[in-house]
Amino acid sequence: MLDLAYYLIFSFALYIVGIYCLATKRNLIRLLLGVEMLVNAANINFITFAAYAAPGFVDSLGHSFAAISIGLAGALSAVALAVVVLLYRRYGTLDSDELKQLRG
Amino acid sequence: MQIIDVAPWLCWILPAIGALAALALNKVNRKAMNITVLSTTLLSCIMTLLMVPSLLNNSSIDHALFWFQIAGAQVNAGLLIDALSIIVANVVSFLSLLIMIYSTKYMAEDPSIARFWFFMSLFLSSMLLLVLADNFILMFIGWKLVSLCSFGLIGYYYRDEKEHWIGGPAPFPFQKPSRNGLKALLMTSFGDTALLAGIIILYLYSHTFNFMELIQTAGTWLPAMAATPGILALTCVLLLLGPLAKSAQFPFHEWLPEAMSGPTPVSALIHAATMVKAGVYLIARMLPIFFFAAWVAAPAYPEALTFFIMAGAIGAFTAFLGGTQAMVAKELKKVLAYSTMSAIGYMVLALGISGLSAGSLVAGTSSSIFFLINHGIFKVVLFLCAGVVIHSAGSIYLDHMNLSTKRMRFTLVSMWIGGLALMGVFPLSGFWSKDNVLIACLESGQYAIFAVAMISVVLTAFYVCRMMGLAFHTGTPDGNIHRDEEFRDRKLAEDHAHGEEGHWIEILPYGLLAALTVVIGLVGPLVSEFLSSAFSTYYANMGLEVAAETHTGFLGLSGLGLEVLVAAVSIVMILIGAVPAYFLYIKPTSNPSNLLPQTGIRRTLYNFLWNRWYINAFYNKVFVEPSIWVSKRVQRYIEDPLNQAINGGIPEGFKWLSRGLSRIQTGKLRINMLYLLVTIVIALIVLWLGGFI
Amino acid sequence: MFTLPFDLLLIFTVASPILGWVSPKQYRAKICGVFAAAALVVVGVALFGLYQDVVANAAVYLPSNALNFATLRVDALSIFMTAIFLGLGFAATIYSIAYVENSGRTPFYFTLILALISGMVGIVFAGDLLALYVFWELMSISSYALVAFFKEEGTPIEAGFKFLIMSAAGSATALFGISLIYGLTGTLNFEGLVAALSGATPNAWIYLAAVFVFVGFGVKTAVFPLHTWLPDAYSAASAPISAILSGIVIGPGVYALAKVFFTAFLPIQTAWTLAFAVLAVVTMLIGNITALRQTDLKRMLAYSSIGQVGYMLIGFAAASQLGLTGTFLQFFNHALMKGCAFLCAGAIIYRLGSRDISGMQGVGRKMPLTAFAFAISVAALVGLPPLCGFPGELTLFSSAVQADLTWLGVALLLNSVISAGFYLRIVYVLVQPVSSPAVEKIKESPLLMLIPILALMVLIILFGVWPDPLVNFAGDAANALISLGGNP
Amino acid sequence: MDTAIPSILLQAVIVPLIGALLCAFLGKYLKRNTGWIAAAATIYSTALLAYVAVQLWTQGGQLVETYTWGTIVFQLDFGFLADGLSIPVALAMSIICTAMTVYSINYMDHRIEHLYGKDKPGTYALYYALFLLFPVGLIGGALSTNTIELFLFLESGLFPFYILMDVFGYKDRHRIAMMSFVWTQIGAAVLLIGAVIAGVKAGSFAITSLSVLSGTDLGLLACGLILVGILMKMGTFGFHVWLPLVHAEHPTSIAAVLATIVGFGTYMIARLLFQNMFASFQLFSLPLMILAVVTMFYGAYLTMGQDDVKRLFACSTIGQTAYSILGLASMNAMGVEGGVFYFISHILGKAILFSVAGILVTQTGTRSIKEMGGLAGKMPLTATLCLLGAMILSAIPPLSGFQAEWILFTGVFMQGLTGTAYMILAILALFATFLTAVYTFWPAIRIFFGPTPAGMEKTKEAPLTMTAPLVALAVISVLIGLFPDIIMHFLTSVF
Repeated sequence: MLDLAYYLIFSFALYIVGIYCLATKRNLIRLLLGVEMLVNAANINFITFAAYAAPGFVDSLGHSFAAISIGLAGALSAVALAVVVLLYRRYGTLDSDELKQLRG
Repeated sequence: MQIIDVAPWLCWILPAIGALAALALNKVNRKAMNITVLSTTLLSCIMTLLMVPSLLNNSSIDHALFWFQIAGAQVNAGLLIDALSIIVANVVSFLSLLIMIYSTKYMAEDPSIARFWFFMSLFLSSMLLLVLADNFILMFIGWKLVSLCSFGLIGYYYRDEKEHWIGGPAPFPFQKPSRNGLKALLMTSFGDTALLAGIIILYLYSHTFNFMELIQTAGTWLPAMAATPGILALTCVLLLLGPLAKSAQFPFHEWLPEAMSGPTPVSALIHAATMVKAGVYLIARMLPIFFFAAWVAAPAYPEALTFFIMAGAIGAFTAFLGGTQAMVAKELKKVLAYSTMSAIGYMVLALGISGLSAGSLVAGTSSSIFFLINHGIFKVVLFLCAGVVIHSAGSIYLDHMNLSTKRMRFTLVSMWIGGLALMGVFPLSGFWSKDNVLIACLESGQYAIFAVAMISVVLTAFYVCRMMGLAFHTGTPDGNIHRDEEFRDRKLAEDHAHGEEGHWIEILPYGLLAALTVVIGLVGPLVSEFLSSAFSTYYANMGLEVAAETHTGFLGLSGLGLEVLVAAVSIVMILIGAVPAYFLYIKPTSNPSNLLPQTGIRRTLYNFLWNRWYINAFYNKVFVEPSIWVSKRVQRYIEDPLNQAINGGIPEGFKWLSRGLSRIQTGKLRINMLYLLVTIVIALIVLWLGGFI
Repeated sequence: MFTLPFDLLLIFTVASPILGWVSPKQYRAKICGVFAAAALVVVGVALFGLYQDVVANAAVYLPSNALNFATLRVDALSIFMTAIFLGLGFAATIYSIAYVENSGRTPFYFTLILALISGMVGIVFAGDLLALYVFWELMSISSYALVAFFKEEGTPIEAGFKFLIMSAAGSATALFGISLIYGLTGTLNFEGLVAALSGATPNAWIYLAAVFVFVGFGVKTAVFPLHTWLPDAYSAASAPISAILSGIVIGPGVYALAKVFFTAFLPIQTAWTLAFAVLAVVTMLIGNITALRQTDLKRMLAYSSIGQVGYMLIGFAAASQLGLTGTFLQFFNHALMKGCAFLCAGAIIYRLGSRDISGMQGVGRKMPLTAFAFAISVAALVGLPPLCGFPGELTLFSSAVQADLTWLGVALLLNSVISAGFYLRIVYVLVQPVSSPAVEKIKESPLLMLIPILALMVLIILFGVWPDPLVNFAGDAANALISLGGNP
Repeated sequence: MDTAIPSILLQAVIVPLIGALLCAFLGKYLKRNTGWIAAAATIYSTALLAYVAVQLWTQGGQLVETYTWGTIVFQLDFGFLADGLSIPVALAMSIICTAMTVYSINYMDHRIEHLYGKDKPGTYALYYALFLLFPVGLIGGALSTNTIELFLFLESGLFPFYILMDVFGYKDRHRIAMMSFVWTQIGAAVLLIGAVIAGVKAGSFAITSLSVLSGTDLGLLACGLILVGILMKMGTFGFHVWLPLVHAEHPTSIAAVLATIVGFGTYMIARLLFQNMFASFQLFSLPLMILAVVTMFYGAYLTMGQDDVKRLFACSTIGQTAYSILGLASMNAMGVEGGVFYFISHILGKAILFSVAGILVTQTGTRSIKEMGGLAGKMPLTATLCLLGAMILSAIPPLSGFQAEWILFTGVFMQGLTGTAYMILAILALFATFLTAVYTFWPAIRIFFGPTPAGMEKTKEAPLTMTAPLVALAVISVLIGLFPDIIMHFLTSVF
């Protein structure tokens, strides 16, 4: 089994990529992907910690949390996609920078 | 209850009721109003007369009632009845009564006479309160109220119609009655402020406001006061400033000439006979305290002499100052006003004398009070006559008068009696009191003051003769008066036929008083003797026992010899003043304007005197104009910029800040997410720098 | 299953769309609205029963007191928060009945409101971070949908999307932080966290977890600089939703931060109190100063909410029982005041059809009751006694002084003065004489809108004049949290 | 002491509040007569307070009413204390409010008609309902027993103050309303900071527990903050920029009440700092005295330069409140008694003067003194009232100003004897009072004396409801002036 550190580095990296994606990308769908990445970074943490909780055992709490979290992320995505569709209908674009009616 | 317990209270409460009655009855019935006011005045006068018996038995009664409490003490309201207060109260109420009678005719046609009665009655009430009060606080109430009444009466013609202006003629400035009232109020207020400071300092050491207690306990509190050098002198100065302002003494004398814009009875009562004497009264009232400090206490406190030196010097100077100005005045009432200043200068001077040597206390005080009585009487005569004269002549300027000596015989005679008494001609009342003052000067060794007083006698003789001459005998003017339109406008509406004698109701009061002047003159030495004995008992009761009179007299003379000498010298002095005036104005041998070339030293002197020594101008330049200058600029240069900076600037700043900060809200989703990232990064950096991770 | 009130709430939530489908179309809005309102009342009654239990036992656990299971734990704080949620939710629901009358998708609207409230109640009932997160997502998703609900207009959708992305990123960040906590302790139960971490010497991971949790929950709380979604979402959403969002959706964020920081992160308290102090000041300044020159009425109120969040953070900085009392009290009062203000603003906009403040001159003369309630709520927001804003600010200020952070209290008062600058502007515009024909036409708000507005106004005055019961309740709530953290 | 009426102090505070509600609901129907409801409420409060005062006079001691307000988190009693300090102050303020309510009836009629035209019944309800919050705040503030309660009552007048300015004020009223709100709010905030610091550290917000901190470093801080807060509310030099504007542009009936609110700081300093934090407060003697003297002169010169009749009296408030501060700064019983006495006297005078200004504005239609003149013949009663007001301010007996002023200055000179600097300040201050006569009488003369300008011939006397309350105030002032024991009996019992 690999050292815990590698998993953690991976999850942190995933998190950073996700945030970077959110902070730079302008396509609405990509933004959703960025959010998914963030959630998954956390999920990986849960799985990893569950595995490393006690030698030879897997902590069920971490796994269940990850499973629930995936489900919740799915719900989120569903709502988000619905909003994106509505947005596209109204604005005719998927560029987030075009959404600038609200400012100041 | 004895009459002496009630009379003092009634004598000042009655006129107050009269004052209110005047307002209440104004719309109801004028006649009833006049009668009510006169009867309250009469009753008040009777009440003061009822106090005279206790003057004869030299008692000093203090009626005190609980008034109110202050931290750690209480203040009582009481009336003090002693020689000083009885004499002054009688003078006030008697003169008031006569002047009120005179006014019923003089002011009869005035539409707002209720206001006149109100202020006159209130004045009488507060003047009596001032005189009878047994403590500083109660006295001060009367003191301020008389100022207020004076304000109301000087500005009686508040609409400032041209005929009531005073001053001029053009190009010299005219002053309006309303402004003159304010000027009088403010100048006396300035003195009052100082007086109040003095009273308070006195209280802080003595813990009492009561006049009698102040003197009785002086021995215990004076050491504490004298422990700090300067305090006693400061108190002297502060306490004197109030009376000096009230009595129109230098440097506060400037309000009096312009106070003549009030109705003539007002000038007679307030600005000649009574209110201006309040200062003299108060100095006399406070005098024992400082006399005690300067001469009786052991060790003596020489700082207390400040009081007497200041009074003597200022009194003498004002006597001279007033005399010089009266010599050139063009308005009849102003001549009398200047002469009032001068005469009060005499009284103040005499009071100063009384403390300048250990032995002249009684002589100084009694001569001063004697002068006060006499001056009150004959100055009222002069003013009341002046009222009739002005009505008759239809002008306030002496140059315009030239009245008939035939048709106005009563007025002429009365006025001459008053004038001669003012000059101090034997055997009228003024002679005795003036000589007493002069003797007191000599006896206490104050030769400088004596000399100034003597010069003033010359001046008095001159201006009285000039005034009478211009008014009745020749009417030859002495200046090159600009007889332009403005000047002609100043003539009063001619409601009397030119040169007509006054109504008998008007003549009666001043006739009576002129007679009284003669009577007092005839029994002068007796009155003088009576006053000295009254005051020596008065002071003895206070414990101001002074060693037997040790002065050696002047040139080895004393007693009768000295009196004769002084009388002789003063008669000479009167002649020195009167003779030139007689030949210039009464039986003119040359035109007085010939004495005044357009330029030259005499012209300069004339201008100097005419412009009142430039003192008024100086005050205007130094106090009035800068104050106005400053007040106009405070708003523009301090208040407005502050307002701009704070009330305008700070909101502007916030607006600017708000504009700047709202740029954070870009509306771009990417930037928002960047904030999130940055937050995490900064948090990590801070933690790292803090050594936490 | 989840205690009676919560069970009821969930059942009603599920039942409401069904009811909507079966009910006749023309009455649908009214029926659903009344149903939702009635549901909240029933839940409120049930909550009172639960409150008796909590008073008796300090905390009610479900299903058991085991450390490693998802649990609900109901204590005084939970009851306190739930009461606010239900109360303002009820007011907003009543109000909505009038507001959404003409909309086609009425049942969903009320379902979403109930779901939102369920989510929030779940959060405050949660006994561990797992349950908390689950209900957090329930709340979040409902709120996204609600912001974007009236999709006919453009800005709600835009605002909803921005809100969604930011908030979801925040939730994910919080989840990341929670995962780190899990890794550190192996448990998510709050009592377990206290037990596991209280004795431990702080290491880097715990700080790291704190940062992620703070950022995650901070987004929902709208702490500077994570507040940028808030003005958009509040101003674009419909009035009752704005009221709920502003009044109570801040609550779960504050609650979650408090719950985590006063249990798991107590060992590193010294590090975060100062951070909260600084953030409190910056947040309140940003909120209040930016609000100064807003022209959109709802946007101005939205910014002022950010300022209010700053006030609430003072309790964190003070980190004492008094401070938390102040935070919860301020939260309660803010729910009343800002709820009322948003409802009034909604009513005005509903009648006038415009949000521009300068166009509202004279509205107060046409809608006097609404304007009066607005003025009262605004005065309360400034913190004027005897209105309910004052006790909250006083408590917070006292706690700051007590914690030797007087400057923080000074900042609070200074901000309340600054805030007067824009709050009063609204009042001033409303009392102006009528100047435009648009205003000339309008009339007083509909009764159903007026009732919740006036009810809230009365509460604002009532709790201002007689704050003691409320202060004590908030004090109990703070005590519950403090004692959970182990230092009573 | 005890009284026959239960909860008498609570009643005195609550009744105007109930009156306010009545006015709010009935104003629409009663229109201008709403004022009589308001007047009834304030008269009732005044009567109750007068009754308490009489009881206090005869029985001595003090009357305390306590209602529990906060129990657990904060120990707060909602108490009312009537003692020798609070009763005269509360009574005086209540009388002013009563007089101003009656005065308003005609004045506001004119004002509302001028601003909004006829037939705006709602505005009457608004005005009187808000106006009645002033007596609530002022009476309650004077009777408070803890700092939070005091703050509460102080602030309760603030919002009405804002709205009234905004709705009924004169020129530039919106900006000034905002400004006044912010300024007084800042003042209140600073005051609150001090009070809370003291309260938290002393463990109780009761005013008496301030004494726990007296003399400590913390006490000095709290004392300083409270003082600065109060000085801001009192508009001393440096903090005064709001006062002339706010004071001048308010409807005059409110301006009179504002003078009361401004002067109320005197009471607060006496109650909070002098009575309870003396050891800390006395360190402020010299700076406070200097500030007071500067303010007196500044206020005097500022006032002298004014040509606007309302602004004139507004500016004079700056200097006049500084007198009271001077008295308090003298740190002895006489000074404080004088300071509080002067405050009471000043509000009587200022209420008269402001109302006279209001009468002038309503009757002549102009505010500029330059356009006025000779009005004494047209409106003799108003002229008399103006002069009486001027007499109160410039301390001319027999009005109350004189008694207050000499008592005050006795205290100041007592401090003056302790050092040369104090002495110089005392004498300077006394001469500043001389300027009062200049800036009150001079304008009075310009307005009422002299020839009547062309446009003013038709000016008439004001109706009786406007003058009668002022006459009553003047009579009260005369009574106090003649029998200062009416005030001093109470004040000496506490200092």
